Amino acid sequence: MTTTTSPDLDLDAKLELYRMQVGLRQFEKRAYDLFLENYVKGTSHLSLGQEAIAAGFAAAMRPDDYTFATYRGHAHTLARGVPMTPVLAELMGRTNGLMAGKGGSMHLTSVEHGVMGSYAIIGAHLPIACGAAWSAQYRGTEQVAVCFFGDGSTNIGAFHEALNFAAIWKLPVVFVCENNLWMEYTRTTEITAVPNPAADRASAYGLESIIVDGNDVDAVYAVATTAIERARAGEGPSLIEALTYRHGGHSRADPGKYRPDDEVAEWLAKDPIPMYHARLLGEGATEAQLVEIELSVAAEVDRATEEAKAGPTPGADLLMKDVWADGGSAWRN
Amino acid sequence: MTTTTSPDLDLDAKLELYRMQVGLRQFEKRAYDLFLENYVKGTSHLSLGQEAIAAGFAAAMRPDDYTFATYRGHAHTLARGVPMTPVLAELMGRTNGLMAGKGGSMHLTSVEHGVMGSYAIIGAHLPIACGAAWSAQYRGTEQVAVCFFGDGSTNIGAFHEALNFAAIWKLPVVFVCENNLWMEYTRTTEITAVPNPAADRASAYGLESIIVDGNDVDAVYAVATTAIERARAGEGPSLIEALTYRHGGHSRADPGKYRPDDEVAEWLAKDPIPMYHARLLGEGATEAQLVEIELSVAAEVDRATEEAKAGPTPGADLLMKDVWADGGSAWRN
Amino acid sequence: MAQLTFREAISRGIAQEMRRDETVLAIGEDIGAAGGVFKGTVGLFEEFGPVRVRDTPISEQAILGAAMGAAMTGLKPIAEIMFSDFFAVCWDIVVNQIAKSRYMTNGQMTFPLVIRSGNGGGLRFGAQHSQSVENWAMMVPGLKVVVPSNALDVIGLMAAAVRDPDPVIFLEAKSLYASKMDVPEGDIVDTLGSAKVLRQGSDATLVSLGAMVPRALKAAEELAAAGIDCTVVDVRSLVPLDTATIMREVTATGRLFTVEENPRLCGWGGELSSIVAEEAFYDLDGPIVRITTPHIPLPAADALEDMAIPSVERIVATVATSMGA
Amino acid sequence: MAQLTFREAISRGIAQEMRRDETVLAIGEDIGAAGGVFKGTVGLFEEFGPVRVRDTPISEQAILGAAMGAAMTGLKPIAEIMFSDFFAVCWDIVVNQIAKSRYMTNGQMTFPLVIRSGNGGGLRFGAQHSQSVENWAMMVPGLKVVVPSNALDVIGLMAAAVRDPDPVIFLEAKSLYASKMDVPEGDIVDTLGSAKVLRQGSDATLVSLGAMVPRALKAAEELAAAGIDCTVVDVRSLVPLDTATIMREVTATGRLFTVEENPRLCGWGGELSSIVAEEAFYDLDGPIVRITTPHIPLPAADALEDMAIPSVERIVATVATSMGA
Ligand SMILES: Cc1ncc(C[n+]2csc(CCOP(=O)(O)OP(=O)(O)O)c2C)c(N)n1
Ligand SMILES: Cc1ncc(C[n+]2csc(CCOP(=O)(O)OP(=O)(O)O)c2C)c(N)n1
Ligand SMILES: [Mg+2]
Ligand SMILES: [Mg+2]
Repeated sequence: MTTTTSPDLDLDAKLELYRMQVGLRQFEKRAYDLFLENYVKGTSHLSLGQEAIAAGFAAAMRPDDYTFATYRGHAHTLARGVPMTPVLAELMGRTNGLMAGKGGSMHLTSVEHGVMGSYAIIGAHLPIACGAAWSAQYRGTEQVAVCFFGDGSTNIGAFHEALNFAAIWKLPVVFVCENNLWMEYTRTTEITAVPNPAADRASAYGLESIIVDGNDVDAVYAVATTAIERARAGEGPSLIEALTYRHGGHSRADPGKYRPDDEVAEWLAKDPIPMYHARLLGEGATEAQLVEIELSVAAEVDRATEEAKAGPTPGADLLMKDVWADGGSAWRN
Repeated sequence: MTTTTSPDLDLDAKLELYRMQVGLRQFEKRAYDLFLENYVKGTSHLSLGQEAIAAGFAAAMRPDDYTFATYRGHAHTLARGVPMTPVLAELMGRTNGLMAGKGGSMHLTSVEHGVMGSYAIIGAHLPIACGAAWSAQYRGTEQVAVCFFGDGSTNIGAFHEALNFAAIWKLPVVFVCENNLWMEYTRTTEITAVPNPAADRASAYGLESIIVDGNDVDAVYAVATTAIERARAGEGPSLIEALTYRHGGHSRADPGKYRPDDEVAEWLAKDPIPMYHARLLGEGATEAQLVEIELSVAAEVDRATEEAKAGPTPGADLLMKDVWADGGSAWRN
Repeated sequence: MAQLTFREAISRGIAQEMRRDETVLAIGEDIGAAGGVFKGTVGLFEEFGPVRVRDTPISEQAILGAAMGAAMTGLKPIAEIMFSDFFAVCWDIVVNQIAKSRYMTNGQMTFPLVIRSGNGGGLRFGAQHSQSVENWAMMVPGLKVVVPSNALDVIGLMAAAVRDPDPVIFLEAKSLYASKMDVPEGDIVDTLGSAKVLRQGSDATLVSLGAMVPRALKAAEELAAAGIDCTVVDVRSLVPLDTATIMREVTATGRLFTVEENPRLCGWGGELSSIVAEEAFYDLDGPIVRITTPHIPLPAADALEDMAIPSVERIVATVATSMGA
Repeated sequence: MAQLTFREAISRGIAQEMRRDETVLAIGEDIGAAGGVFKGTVGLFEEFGPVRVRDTPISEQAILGAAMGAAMTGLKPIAEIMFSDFFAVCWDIVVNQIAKSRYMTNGQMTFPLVIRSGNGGGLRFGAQHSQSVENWAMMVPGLKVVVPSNALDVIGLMAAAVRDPDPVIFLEAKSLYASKMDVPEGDIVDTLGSAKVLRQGSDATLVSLGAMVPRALKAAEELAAAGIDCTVVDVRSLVPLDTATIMREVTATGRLFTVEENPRLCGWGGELSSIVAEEAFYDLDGPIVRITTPHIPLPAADALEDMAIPSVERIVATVATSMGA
């Protein structure tokens, strides 16, 4: 594992990182409950257990940087500052949803917050992130694109094309592999030729091999800061493998029973949130401060739930809207 | 460069390797002339300068092994024993062509000789070669698939998918990158993140990095033998990068002017055929023997040219034939 | 007779063929111990083991390339592309390689393979997991295209597809996976290229496919109540296309309505319409009307998705209006 | 006025837009110093330099992904896919990402990009380098599709495509690259979605596209000599589709013939046929006839390829027979 220097964060900043992780955790739990209650109709892929990665990266990004996420993108969307209500409402298919219900859980997008889309076809968004980075490079804006994907996604062709492309054009893009050990129901090492699906491929693109404890938000923040600053300085892309685990199943009501009990137990013991809770207490935070955060987040989730539920169901006007930039969908005169 | 032990070939076998290379050379020159004379109508991509790779591999293969080639596939097809006449006739679009004119220069195929197709979309045949290797593995036949492709082709997604796939299933397939330094008109190192486009990627698939002098047929034969035997023994795939150079342009009448004169001169000096000619003289062959080979090949090329030219032009019966296994093309009743 | 779901029929159909023929193998993502994300391969791993039922990486080009290479060398692979939308990441292998190689090699190669895939909407999965791609496949010379509408047809057409020496794209309507019907015991083998007439009427002919078949049938019932008597045809196979049956039924009523899940432009219904407009023009009593998903990406929200895909109500309303009722 | 080839018109059209707008960039394989394999970008590298005219690796998904990501963040890329057959290796980026993302994001994103590609047969390149894929593109909601038939239209439609805020697939008929015509100096800007009537007749309407346009025109001349007076329409843009012009011309003659290079099934002509058969049924005087490449992969041999793609003779014969002449 790449050693990381303790990042330069004061307690307030760390409390923010805690708040963010707790927010993601509670949001995802609520999303799960709402799925069971049939409010969330389609599919959804939760980041329970993986919150430290989304939080650590988002904290290291500039407001105008770009996030590219997958179908497992609730956490990355929220971490960039998108409020909970439109995200929950999107999962429920309401007009107050982030995309008025037209995208759904797998396609969360908020251009205003730099969330340049969540992509549901494995691999596709890696080249697209290259494009945003190329644009930033051409426009000279020093924006950086951060692109998240899973361990299983390292075996698809687009991964390879994007990594090479980013390397040769020295694009300001940071590729982040969230290695949670599993693709859907298959263990990634069983179908991957190397033990570390991202890090062991870095040299194929002239890049450094970087592995980070994805359950340690401070470590993630440190590695993110380095890679993002490198990109911003015009030194090109990075590929980071963050080790983590999803607490639940792959999607929807999948109980994830294919995973050995001891593996699940081992990783539950490494839950990023209690871990950080303990660390913060050690670094001078009080239990009361942390409880206050948890409670205020809980209130936010409750409020968002009510607001989302109150959103109207979309009507026919939305159906034919915005295929084209003129706002319509006409393909003929 | 990987050191190769001098292969266990006697002079007769080496004379055969010489004959093969001279055959490929003279064939390609004739194909070029016939293109200029407008006998060859479509495009064609010659292997002039790259003959040692095709010859060395073919000599190391068992008759029932599989070859997968690219649009630059004349040499690989001929090297497996396909006669010159049907290949030339195919280039000319005649019914005595290898595929009766339906495939053309870029798709030479002779299942009878283990030439399982020439593929004209970059990357596609790497996964297909995996399939043939998987089939051999399942059927227990100890056949090996050898798959040739260019340096520029290492940046496409299918390359990555195939290499990983072959590695995890331990497939009997040998991937051979013919690194002739150029894609069409662009130098491959300019658009590739690593100096050796294949060898520097081997570790990403848990494979050994292997580079061979692709203009030295003995070296090629040695490395081919090792990799093929390894595959046959069930020890999985290999990825070999063979350094070489195309003497002419990319295709058709391309004069290849984008290449620096001194680079061309340097590589012409490393022409595999005069080099081998000199070596054989040193190893006891006589000039007369070598001249005899050259002349008999020339006669073969002349004969093939005449036979190919004599072939009839295909008619309407062929047009609608063999879309389906029933021999026809009906999509409705 | 046993009640079988559409999804159970998939694995029963595959198992039937794997028992019969050792060269039939199944590959795909999570199809092994997990039984497939749609549970379409449950039990196969247990019965046939990890060599014949094999999990793959997320490498769709490798999956289909492997199937192609295996087919040309004597095996009969059944490959799964989890959602038919993902054909887009391996389209080259399908359209440029598998579909063309027999023709290009002047018949030297044969590709007895099946590519199955979950197709279509109704599950609120959004634009990248809900497409009906039957027209993508139909458009490509060299591919056979089969789209069953019920469990019995799934088994029989799967058997026919596996036994067919040509590449078959086998599209499983995701919204039908849970549908059930009684299916007889024993081997079932159907024929490719045969449409089925599910209902005979005198006023108009509704031609439908896959998930649209039950809707067309339901619509026909409602239309009958309104005095419009419809024939309903289940196309079942787009290539080969049973134009004989379809033309017979269209000319019998003089009116053709297609009911298509694919988006509007260049759908199979457009093709059918053009065949009828060319060959049966003088037998038509009125316009040919296509009922399709509009030419838009599919929205995720349930309310929107339900408006997009042809519903029983829309079929009824369109037919009734067009028939002047 | 200067004589310009179709291929020269490509680079002139691109240069015109690059001069006007700094956010217009061009990328693709060998498009830089080499000027493109079809010489469609000659001079651009010299004029605009390596930052705005950039060579890429053989990574079509990266090329189009880059174009998409750049378009959503303020640039207007023109990406080249060398041969349109290669769309199959990057089809996901085209159909699932570029085409759908505006809709999925409820209009948050806009994709002002152009993907140009050499399309169609006639060069004896065989089945993997000769396809006409206009119907692949037309089929996908969210893509505009432009197919010019002459140098003047190339410039004007390229300008219109670059200025259009939506993704445009710009298909360049390879067999027309060498064709020449007089083109005026100065900026030329055309309109997407406008068909052109190239010849006015009274007996039948031939609707054609791209490389088929000159053939349809030639056929119309020959037919006129045989007493059949044809209107010839150049569709120019499949999406948006100028149905107003086409319907007007079809109803005027009462007969529609399509002349299509794409293989038979689910071509643009099938779509057009279905529109006419639905909306102008009572104005038709006879069957709608499609003249297409048969539903086969394209053969390489010149003799075979010439039989496959609609020729002037085939157009003349088909129209004459169908018109009872
Ligand atoms: C091209 C493609 N193939 C398959 C899928 C189906 N699929 C969705 S998520 C997933 C597993 C991805 O695993 P990983 O990359 O590890 O991400 P994780 O879900 O673990 O975050 C698969 C196979 C897809 N969406 N796209
Ligand atoms: C997917 C795809 N993209 C682009 C091309 C066009 N093309 C044909 S050959 C070639 C260059 C290939 O270079 P390399 O792999 O080095 O092989 P070489 O021609 O040097 O043998 C290119 C770009 C293609 N055939 N397929
Ligand atoms: Mg994972
Ligand atoms: Mg090369």
